[in-house]
Amino acid sequence: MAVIIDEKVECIVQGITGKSGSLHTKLMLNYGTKVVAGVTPGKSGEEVHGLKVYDTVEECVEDFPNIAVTSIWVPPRFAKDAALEAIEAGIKTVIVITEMIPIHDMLHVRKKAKEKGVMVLGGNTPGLISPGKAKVGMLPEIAFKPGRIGTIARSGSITYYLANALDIGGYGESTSIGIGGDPIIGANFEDVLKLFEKDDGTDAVVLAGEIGGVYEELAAEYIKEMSKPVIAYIAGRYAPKGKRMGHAGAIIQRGMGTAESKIRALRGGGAHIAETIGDIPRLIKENLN
Amino acid sequence: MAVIIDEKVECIVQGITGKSGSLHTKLMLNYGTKVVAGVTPGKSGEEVHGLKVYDTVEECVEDFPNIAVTSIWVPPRFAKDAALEAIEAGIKTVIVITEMIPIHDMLHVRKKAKEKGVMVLGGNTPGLISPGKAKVGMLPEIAFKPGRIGTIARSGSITYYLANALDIGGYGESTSIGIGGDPIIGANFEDVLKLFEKDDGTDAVVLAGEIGGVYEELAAEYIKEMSKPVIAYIAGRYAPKGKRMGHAGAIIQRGMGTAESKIRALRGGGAHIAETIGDIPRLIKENLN
Amino acid sequence: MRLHEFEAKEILKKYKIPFAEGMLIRDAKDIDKLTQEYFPAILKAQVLVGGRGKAGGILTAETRDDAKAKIQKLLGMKIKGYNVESVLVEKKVDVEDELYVAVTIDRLEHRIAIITSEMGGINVEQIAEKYQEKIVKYYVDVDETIHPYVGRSLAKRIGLKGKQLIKVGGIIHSLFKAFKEFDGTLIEINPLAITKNNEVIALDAVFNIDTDALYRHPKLAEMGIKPRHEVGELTEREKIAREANFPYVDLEGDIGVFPGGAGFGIAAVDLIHHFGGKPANFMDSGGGPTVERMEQMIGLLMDNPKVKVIFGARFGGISRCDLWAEAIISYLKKRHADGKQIKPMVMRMAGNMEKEGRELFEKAKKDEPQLFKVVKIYAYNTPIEEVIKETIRTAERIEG
Amino acid sequence: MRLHEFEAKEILKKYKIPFAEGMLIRDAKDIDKLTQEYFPAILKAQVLVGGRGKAGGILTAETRDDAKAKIQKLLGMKIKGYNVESVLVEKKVDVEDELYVAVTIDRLEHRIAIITSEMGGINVEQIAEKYQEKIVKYYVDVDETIHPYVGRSLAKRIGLKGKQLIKVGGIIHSLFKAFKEFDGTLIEINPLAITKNNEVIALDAVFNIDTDALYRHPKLAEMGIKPRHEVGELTEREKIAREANFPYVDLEGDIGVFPGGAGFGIAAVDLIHHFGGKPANFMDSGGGPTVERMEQMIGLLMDNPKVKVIFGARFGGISRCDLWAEAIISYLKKRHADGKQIKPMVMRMAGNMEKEGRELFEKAKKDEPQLFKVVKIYAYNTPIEEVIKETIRTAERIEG
Repeated sequence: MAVIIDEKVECIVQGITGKSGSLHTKLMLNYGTKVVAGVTPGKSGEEVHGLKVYDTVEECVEDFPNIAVTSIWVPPRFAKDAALEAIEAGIKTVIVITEMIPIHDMLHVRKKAKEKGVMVLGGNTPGLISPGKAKVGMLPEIAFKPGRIGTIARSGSITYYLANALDIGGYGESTSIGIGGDPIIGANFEDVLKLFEKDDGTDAVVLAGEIGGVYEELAAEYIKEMSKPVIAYIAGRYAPKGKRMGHAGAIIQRGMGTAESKIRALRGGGAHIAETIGDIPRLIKENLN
Repeated sequence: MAVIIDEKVECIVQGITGKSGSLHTKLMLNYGTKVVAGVTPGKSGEEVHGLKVYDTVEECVEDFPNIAVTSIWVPPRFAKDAALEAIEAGIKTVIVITEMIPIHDMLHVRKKAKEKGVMVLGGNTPGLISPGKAKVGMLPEIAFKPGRIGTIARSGSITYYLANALDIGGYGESTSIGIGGDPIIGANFEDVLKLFEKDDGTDAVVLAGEIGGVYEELAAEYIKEMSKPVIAYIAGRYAPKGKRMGHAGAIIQRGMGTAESKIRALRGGGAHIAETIGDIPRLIKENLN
Repeated sequence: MRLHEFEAKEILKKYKIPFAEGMLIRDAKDIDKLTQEYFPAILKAQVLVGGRGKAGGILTAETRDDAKAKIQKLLGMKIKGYNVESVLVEKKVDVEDELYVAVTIDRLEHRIAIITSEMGGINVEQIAEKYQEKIVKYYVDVDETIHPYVGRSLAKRIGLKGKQLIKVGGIIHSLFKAFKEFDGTLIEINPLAITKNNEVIALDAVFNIDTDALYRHPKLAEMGIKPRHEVGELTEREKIAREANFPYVDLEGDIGVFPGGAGFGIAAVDLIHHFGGKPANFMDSGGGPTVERMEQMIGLLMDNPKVKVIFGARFGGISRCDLWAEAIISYLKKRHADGKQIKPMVMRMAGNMEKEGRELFEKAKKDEPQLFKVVKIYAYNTPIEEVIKETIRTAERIEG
Repeated sequence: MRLHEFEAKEILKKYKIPFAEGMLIRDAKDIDKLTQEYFPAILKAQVLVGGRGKAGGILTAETRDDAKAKIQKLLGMKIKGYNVESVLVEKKVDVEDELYVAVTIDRLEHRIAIITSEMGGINVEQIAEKYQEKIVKYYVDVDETIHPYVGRSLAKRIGLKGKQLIKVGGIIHSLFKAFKEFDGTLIEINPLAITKNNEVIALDAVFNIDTDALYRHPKLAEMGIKPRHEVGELTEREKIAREANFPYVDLEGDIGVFPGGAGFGIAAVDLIHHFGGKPANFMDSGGGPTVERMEQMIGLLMDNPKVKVIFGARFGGISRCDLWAEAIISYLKKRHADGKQIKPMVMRMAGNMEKEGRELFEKAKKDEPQLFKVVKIYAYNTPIEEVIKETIRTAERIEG
């Protein structure tokens, strides 16, 4: 089993005619992902790796009513429009690969997604992979092996090193999910933890956070309710301090956002804290029945 | 009985320190309306006809939690804000006396009112009166006599002449309501017809429309369902034709908006059509059991 | 209020709507500024009314000399009562296909409606009636916005693909933005042409703006766009009323109508017809008019040679009887002082501040009875129908 | 990114936020332009960081001569690492009361938050912690707007009445508008002063704007506001990186860190510490960097005299291994050609386009073995921890 994506789930690529969109469509197809079409407004009539290119997501969905996942590879200034278009067209999972999307845009996408019950991963996510089945995004396949550990990370590169460490430790993944490294993202840790908690192909979950923001702190409450063990790693213990967002930031965040605050909250929620990524397999072994 | 307003309903006046607001507050108080306070932002501390002036509607509602009706007497550019403030503060009937409010503003107010279940009368309404009990707005009292006819009109002056004609014919009103003469108004005929249909102090309803817009045509469907007789008068049979709103107007309105279209629709809905305002009492007599 | 085509285009250019290259000519002398590269060209009379094409207001010129003669002819024309005061000269475009795009307010839905059709052109209304499926409507709440994908989706639904879909989608998105930002009541691009070279060009542009919202669009005033527009079709009296900012329409009859609000103004016209009279005008004082404005209103009727008698009515609501009385008295005094004839007035006054108004009249009558020789002011107890009938009888007694 | 106080005020003046009369002085010579009527005045060092008051960056001058000396002193100062390059001179205001108003994004709520307090000033954070009831928050969705009454309601909730309520309400409404229109991440007016004459004046103004949204605010570029701001605190290398548009922070150690994305960049710094090493920097290539940018990144480390060894890692995702290899090879060739020393590099490469990258390295090693004498490139089968440990050992072997 796996969450969100497997070899039967139909996907499209928005921005398929771009350099990255085109390259990774090929890599996704090679991996086994069921990419059925692509979208680039103004480029209908073209073909990319044998896939038909549409002007609008709407037309795509008319021709392939089972599309469940889209990934977005367009430049930052078009990302909001692309995501809203996909949500409006009824696609239920939207993977926003694009990074450096304006914050106000992403807040808008997030609101619309919540209203329509759509899961948005990203912006600035590497995507997700269910090893041996399918991947959406640009994750390097080499590290990911089929297995029974779910992983969730904010950073793309950390997602890869997590898988790498699990591989060394003899584990593999049910699904590895990047929720995105931008300041404002769609789904947060909790949304994805819920999927793994329900998935009978997942025995334990690894959560990798980093300094800044409050998503890790927010996840802690839900971890308390989970039946499966959660191993958490926080990057940035030695990071230079970022600048404060005036008094307003302090008034709103109330001390959250540091590595210490995140580790304290996650530990309080019952997560097992890994000092390094390499330490994760040991903690899995100790905490899996 | 009466609808919306009687001698026990608590009201406020927004724009109470203005010339019209102040004058008509006095007339309302004299008539018996339970005006409990007034609002003019920036003028707290003042008093008008013995009433306390507040900066915000919110404070008013804190001090007088039973306020059910407000009337708005502010200049057009402040009307949207005043109406939204009243709606947000939880007042359930908002009488917008102000005329010439920008159309986009009024659409906005109307949407918010629908969302919050608030009845908005106007813009450009003379208000409403339950003769012998209370009035909100600037209707001249002389014509209005207690009775069992409900009246609804778009135009203020027609409201007065309706009452005048009913008086001559030996009738009086349960309540006379102006829904407003501006192109976009809050409640339409149907919303008010429903109140009269339910009101056991009302035996028949007089509806006075005029050329332009589609509110009369929209009312026809509901009139079919009503148990009480409806007498309808449409002003503008001899009016010079207004200018067309491009092709778009024609495409959207599909022939509605003329005196003929309105009379045809209302007659089709079962309303009795009066040729002149003076003819209305005869039609009431013929159609009241 | 409607903008001229050239004004609409000036605004919409800032929203990147593609138009043909053009030049506005107000004076026949300016024709010499046209270079040969403008031709063949379309010459379009600038008037604030639709259907000018069918009325001969749109001509084609193959050469500059041809254009000269035709522009001169257009500048002397009247179209549906409008003087042609300027002509827009635009390079001719080879049209392959005509689309239709409009943004307006749907008063049934109380929402902004974007209307598009693959079959634009002058017959779009007939098409809309015959082939409803050719009209694509999209509704937006006034406090919401649309994103570019909505434009593309609408472009797709009227059969466009590829580059044209992108361009028309962008145009729809931009028009919506302009509509919101300028308090539009109508923007209509008809036709939105697809040229033989696959370019997209907006050939005509109608832009109507909510007059009541003009105060928040100083840019329009900077462009010289004031609520002065429909002057072209107005009679002298209508122009005076517009200057003074109250609605006034000349009609064919001999009874001057000086009512209160717009509603009863319309009803009064109906009633005069109903009882066999002929109203000379429609007029609306607006809510709470000043004494000065009401004096202007009466003056307009008194000075109209067609008017034999003036019917007046004030049912005081927000407009107070006392101020109404003050205006009439003041006007009559001035007219008398000017040595002008006072025409008969048959009036009725009731409502708010009626007592105060009546006192003013009584005092004035006592002081200057000569002003009131042919002026009657009834009260609440005389039905308005009786007042109108008496007005009509008075008119009939006066020789034309 | 943060705007200077004087820039924030320049923008916010267009939104009718009331500020004290002021003048910006960049050069000590300009002091003579100050007329006597400016005094007594407040002299404020313009630096892109909070807390300048406590750091001595805000002075009061009673006279022009007094001001001269003090401005000269300020222009030579450094505040928290920032050079003071200009001083804002503002007429002194007699403050009766200090309020606080801010608009920001609440990342817990994912909404815009308007924060107000009746107790503004430098201790507002402590007050917020101690007296939570003194902080009034109001949330708005990013696709919604607020109407003026919301400003008045918030003004009321922080205890204002009458004229002050109107003024502060208007300020709140305007700040929200500015925040939305300029893609703000923070606007903070602290204090918003009530003067002894009952005037309302915004004494300070902080305005942070989303750098990723700068492209849609050409007005800022016109004002000279580019993503060039925090230069004051940057080291030479940090300045170079900012020019080249990638994140870079100098640290205290001797191991140059050339990672992939920001996430592993942070983790790599942690790991080096964890295994007893000392990183010389933090760096982030961003997604899909160009070959040119990666060459600049390596160069920055090679040229840093503190750096003994470079740790490199590429786990190819959107950033491709082949381009990474190309960048390293190209850089090494150039450095060698320039006769500069190649410092040891311990690197690992895995992921997308790894095969292609490895082929590039093998060919280069065969063609120019001298470039790779102290350069090691491990593959997927060597754990990253081992690579880091070897890096640390390499550093230890090199004499400081």
